[in-house]
Amino acid sequence: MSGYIVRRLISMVLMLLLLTLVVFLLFSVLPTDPARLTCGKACTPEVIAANRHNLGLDLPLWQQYWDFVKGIFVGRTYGSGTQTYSCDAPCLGYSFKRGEEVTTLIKQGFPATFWLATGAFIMWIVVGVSVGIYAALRRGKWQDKTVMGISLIGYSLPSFFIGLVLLYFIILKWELLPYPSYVSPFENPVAFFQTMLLPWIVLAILYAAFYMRLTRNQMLDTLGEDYIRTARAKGLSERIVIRKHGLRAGLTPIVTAAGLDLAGLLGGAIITESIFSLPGIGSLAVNSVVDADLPLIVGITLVTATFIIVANLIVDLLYAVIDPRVRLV
Amino acid sequence: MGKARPGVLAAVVVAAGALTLTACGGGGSSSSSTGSAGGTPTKGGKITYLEIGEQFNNVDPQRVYTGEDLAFFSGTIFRTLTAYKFSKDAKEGTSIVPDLATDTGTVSDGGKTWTFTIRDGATFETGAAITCADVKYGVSRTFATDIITNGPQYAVSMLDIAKNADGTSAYAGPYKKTGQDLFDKAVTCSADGKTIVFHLNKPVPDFNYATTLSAFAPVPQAADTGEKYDDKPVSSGPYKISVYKKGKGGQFILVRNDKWTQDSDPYRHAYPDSWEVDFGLDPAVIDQRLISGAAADQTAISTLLTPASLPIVFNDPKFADRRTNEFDPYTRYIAVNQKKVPDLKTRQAIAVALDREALRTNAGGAFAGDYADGAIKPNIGVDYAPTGMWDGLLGKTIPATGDPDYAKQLLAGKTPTITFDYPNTPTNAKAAAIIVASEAKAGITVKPNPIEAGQYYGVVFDPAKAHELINAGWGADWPNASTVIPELFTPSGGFNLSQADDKAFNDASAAAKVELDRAKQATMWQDLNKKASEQVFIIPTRFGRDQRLPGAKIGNAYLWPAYGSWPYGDMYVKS
Amino acid sequence: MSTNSSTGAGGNYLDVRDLRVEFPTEDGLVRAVDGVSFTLQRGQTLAIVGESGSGKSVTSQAIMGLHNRKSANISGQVILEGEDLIAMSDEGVRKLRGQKMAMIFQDPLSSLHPFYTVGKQLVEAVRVHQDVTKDAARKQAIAMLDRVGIPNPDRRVDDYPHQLSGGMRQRVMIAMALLNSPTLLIADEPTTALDVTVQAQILELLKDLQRDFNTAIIVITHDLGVVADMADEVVVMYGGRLVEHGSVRDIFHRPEMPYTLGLLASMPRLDHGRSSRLDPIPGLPPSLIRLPKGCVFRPRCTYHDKVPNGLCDTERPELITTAPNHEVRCHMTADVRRAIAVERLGARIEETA
Amino acid sequence: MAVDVDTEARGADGVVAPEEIKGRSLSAIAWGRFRRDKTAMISLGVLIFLLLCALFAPLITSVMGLDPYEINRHAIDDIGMPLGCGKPDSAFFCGISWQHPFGVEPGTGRDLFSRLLYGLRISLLIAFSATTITVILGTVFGIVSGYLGGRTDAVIGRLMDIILAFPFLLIVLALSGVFTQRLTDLGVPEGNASRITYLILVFSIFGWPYLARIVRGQVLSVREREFVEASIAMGSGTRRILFKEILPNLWAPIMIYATLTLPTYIATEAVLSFLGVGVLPPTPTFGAILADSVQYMSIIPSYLLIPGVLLAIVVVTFNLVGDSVRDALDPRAGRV
Repeated sequence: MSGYIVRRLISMVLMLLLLTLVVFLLFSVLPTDPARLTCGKACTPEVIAANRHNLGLDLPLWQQYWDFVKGIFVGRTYGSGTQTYSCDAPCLGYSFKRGEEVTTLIKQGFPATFWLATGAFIMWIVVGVSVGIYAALRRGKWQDKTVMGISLIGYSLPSFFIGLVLLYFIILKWELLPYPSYVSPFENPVAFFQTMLLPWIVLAILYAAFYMRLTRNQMLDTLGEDYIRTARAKGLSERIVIRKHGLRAGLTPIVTAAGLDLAGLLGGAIITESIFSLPGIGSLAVNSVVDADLPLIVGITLVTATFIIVANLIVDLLYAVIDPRVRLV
Repeated sequence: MGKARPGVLAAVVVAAGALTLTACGGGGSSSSSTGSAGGTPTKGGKITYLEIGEQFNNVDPQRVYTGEDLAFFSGTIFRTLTAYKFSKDAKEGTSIVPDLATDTGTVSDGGKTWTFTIRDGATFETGAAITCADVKYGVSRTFATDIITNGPQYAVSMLDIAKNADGTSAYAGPYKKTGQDLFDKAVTCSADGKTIVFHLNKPVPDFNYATTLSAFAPVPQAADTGEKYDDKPVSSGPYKISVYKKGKGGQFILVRNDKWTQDSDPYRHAYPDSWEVDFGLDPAVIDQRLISGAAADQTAISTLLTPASLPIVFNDPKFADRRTNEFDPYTRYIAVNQKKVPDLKTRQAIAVALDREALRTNAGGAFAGDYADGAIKPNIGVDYAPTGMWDGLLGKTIPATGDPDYAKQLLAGKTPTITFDYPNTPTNAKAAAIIVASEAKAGITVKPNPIEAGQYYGVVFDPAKAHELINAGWGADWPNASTVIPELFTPSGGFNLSQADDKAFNDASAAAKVELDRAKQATMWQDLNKKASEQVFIIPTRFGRDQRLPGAKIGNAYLWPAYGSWPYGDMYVKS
Repeated sequence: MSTNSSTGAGGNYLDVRDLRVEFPTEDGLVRAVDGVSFTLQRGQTLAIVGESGSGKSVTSQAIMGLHNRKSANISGQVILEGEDLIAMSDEGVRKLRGQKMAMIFQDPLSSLHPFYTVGKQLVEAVRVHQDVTKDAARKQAIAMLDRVGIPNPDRRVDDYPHQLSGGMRQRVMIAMALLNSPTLLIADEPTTALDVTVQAQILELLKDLQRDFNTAIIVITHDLGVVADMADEVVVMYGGRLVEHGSVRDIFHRPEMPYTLGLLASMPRLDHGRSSRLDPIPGLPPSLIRLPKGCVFRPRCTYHDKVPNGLCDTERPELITTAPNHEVRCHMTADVRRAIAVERLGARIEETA
Repeated sequence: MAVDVDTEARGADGVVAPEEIKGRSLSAIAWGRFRRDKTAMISLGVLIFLLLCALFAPLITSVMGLDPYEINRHAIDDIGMPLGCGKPDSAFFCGISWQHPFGVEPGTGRDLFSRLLYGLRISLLIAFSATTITVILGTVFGIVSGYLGGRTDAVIGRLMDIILAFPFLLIVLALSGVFTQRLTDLGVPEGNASRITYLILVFSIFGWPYLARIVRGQVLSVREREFVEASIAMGSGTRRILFKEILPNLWAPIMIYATLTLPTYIATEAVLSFLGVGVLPPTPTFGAILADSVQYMSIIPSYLLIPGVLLAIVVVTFNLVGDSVRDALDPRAGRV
């Protein structure tokens, strides 16, 4: 087990390195010269050259990559002479556009994204799974058909459209909620919930719809298993059969999906965050693209990818805990 | 603040400027802004600014260069040697008064030497007295062009310091310190540190207008953190920064600077106790808040209304005493890349075919502005004269909807294919569609090339990447076309998107710049403006207008001609 | 047959009367079991044989009450010690399940829950019906594992099913079934998933247990070897119907229904016939949705011409008692049937007679 | 729950094994089930209708005398508002007339009905092509990694992990500029051609791993089946095994995946063009129209709602059909 984890961690690090390389190469060919972007109207070749040097863009690509990776582990310093900005490990780069370290920017963005993701996560797991089970138990009946219909529509609606419609009716037209402006739940819980409610709903709709079907189908598969019949043959009551024998086996696959989806969202929900102007990683990502803020884009990409990869590991470990047949070797 | 609103793309980078409304203050504009005046100003309260952008482009005094920001910071935290008078009257509002200096400066040596005396009792938020050295150091920072980016370059171009071969200054700024001695000769301080003298490389009759820019604001050398100074500059005004949190949901909060004294600063009124800027709000939401005017939003302000809100605000009498509808500082135009379209007739054909009427309608019709006939905007004053661009200058009178047949005639069978660069916003996409459609009528194929707003100028200023047509806008830095013609149409200019480089034109422009006879200078600018239109360096589309809706409880909420902005130093919260 | 067995109506321990099970599916009504009747005494073994789709398993699960009554129409009577299970409430049947009547399924791997240890599953089975502590239940479980011949059960008890061999798993299934010493045990293809030697052990085990607990066993199988080895009585099913019923001797030595003949003919000599399958009957089992109009076996029956005026095509044959406790469903006359039997299986009949 | 039918269906006694089904091809059975499913048939009808609309968009619009590109100055007032919109007393569905059933675009007066119709074309074009490529990639990689196993499998596995770890939207947004340019350099005609190609490519590149995983799993299970082992024993070539033995068993899951992927691609395309990535003006797309509508949300709600609802209808329809196909091919996964 521990040996397995070690091996997985190693391969994880390797994968992340590979990932950084891919990301790096991909973005080393952006249309705009980052150095040019750092200086505004009156821009002389000299200025560009200077900035290029400060950004380390005058170095060969492999050198840049090396510096970048080194920055992650031991930190690095930009610029030269009297004007140097040191960026401590883990350094994902320095955004000259915003005059901040990428890590700082991402840290600033994380809380909003975190609350958005976890809140929505709880919502959709509760709703999706319970309704899914309900549908499975009512299989083929009108309740089941209704649930499936709703869920289908649910995941068919483009989230940005749901978001805009809710924004228009709930906030602009009927003024049921105040205009979204993010506050930390510790500062002002009420305002926090008022702001987060719609974003949570928008995200939850999409995922809950999906989880309803997932849960339902998993449950149906499980309830069709021979060992369920055995459990009945033992004389167990239907409730115990479903609770003890059905759910555990049926919901195991949900763990995987849930883990990865949550991880994905922790990397920022671009649409939802932009629509409800949440100061999260998602909207940070969009702006980084709009500004061609290269270091920031690369940084966010890496962080997001890391979340996913780590989640993969965690899910696998969890799986081993839940399902004795899975052996980690 | 300087951030782009849908449709008002140019505001992303273009400099703000002083304007006079005398020339054409039509459109019921002046009447519309009378309401907010009157009543006696009272101290206290907080004014909230609702902002789309997620941070200021810059806060560093030497780097601020967008109209609204210049007005805001100059009115609150940066004192400058001279400043524009607070008044909504076009003439007064663009006249200069002493601020940090005791007078508006004395000129000698035929306009090449300017002297200012610094006021007693002026201090930084630290309590330290502001001396010549601080002003001098501030100015010197402009030369560190690798760190102090985005700011105006007037100090670099005007001060009497040798240039390198590549045209850059021999002085590399206070960080590298190369050529420091040259700078110390160009800007000198008296022993008592009260008097500062600027030695210029050629006569600049209106140098004391340039000194209104916060680029000439004092910076205590000890506190200079270079790049980082942009986050928390030291205040010399009645307020100081207490919070600056960037990003969506971020805030910028100014509180009173207790070291500041009214008698050391007769210029600023500093009525409200604090200012709050809320970043990263959706334009539609901002307008909605100002329109529905909830209690909290009655002391709120913002800048331009979105096209969608205009009908609501201007069709409803209840806003009559609040709404403003004035000329903004900018001329909207499409720069025509001279390098890519060398043939004059082709350039003229493009201009002739363009449906300016549809473009204007798309931008909001009369609200978007009046049809433009050149780079120089009428409200600049003496320097403007009609160029007649659409009234025969191009060979015949061109209707606002364009004249495809005449364009064909000019093309004489040519069917050019050109590309139009524009910042990628939905409204611009529609403008692009209009350009494509109208040029097509003349057999000209236009390919739209949307560019992410944030990268726009980074791309179009790169000669390798700029295409034939480039969407842009520009406003004068002060009421003299010396901040328009040379900037836009000569290689030495900072905003020469047209890639214009016409020997005769360059020389004429250089001459006009140093002409001391203002009347004579004016006619020279008028001729050059006409020439630029005739040569189709640009296709002027609109003299932009600007509609705003301040909160009901904001006093002195008039559009300040100086920057085409709110008069931040003059505004107050009605009790 | 034991005397102490409390017997229900008609003196039978188990009395299945005119059992019918139907599944409404989107393809139509599936008549899985159509009017099956038989009886069984304690200590006796009844074998139900037939091809896939003949309704064997459905019958057994109907007896256990494992069908969901919402999705299956069940009619007739299953009288266990005088109580009609069909009429009884779900709850009532549940209480009997695993206690008075237990079932062993084929493919023990999929029939045991992969997430729980053998012990946990056995303990659960004990505590459904007995009010005992976990430890007590665990002791019982271990004892039972030992009883069904699992080496060092006290360690095995904590294994997961996937850690056991096929034979072991089947023993665990049996142990689970016997925990509450049921008096009716239904074994559905108990040995098909196992290899020959293990099959033998399992069958022996079942027989021992039957002796000790005096259990009534219903064994469902394709495998005539198993039948010969265990059964006292045999029910032959085809197309959801009972087509022949009699003692083992009757079925093996005096078969009368052509289908039974087919089964036997397809079976090699008993002594080495244990794992033989019954395929070479020409044709396929009928669709339970659209049964042939006449005799269900008609399409595959080579002797229907022996019946006058095509009765086989028009009329369903009734179940007729041809000898004491020997019933057959066929239109042919008794002597014709016997003649055919001799003709088909002459050799074997002589040999074993 | 109707569990018993299932267990039976899979159990030794295949109760639900009507002999007339034996011999009939899976597709025939599936089609049989599909036909019996009312929702399936209705949604299929709607889908075909939509396809025809898209296909004959030019014809339809010209018959109605509409042109998606024409600037209709007459349809908007002098500040660019659709006639009747923007007044304090404006109706919810202002700007809608017999001539312009869905209203017109503020600022230009271009007809929305025809623009949406043309937008539908683009969406479907992209979605269909992307799905096709995705399926090809996914199948090939899935088979290869499932069949060859070993190192190949591992390598492909890692590749998939990396692709799936990327933040799709961010990458697509960030790279659109460069890669569209690259495509043009590679000879794809610049402008929409290359931009559409870009979208199709990114969709496929980020989409195939999901299918590949499914296919791989199938291949692994199929491999175990006797007949493959048999044919290996018979020494038949890998090629034959792949195409004769394995592929036939794969088309059902592939079909299911394809039908369920198509709608997600339609939706994603809309999201991307909403964020400004996608075809150039004046070519219309759902996303671009919705993006423009946002700023008018408060005064021309219909401008937001009509395109949005239409988009939703399209996606729902395709999902419904996809669902029914899944149910038909694999009844145990879906409804009874």
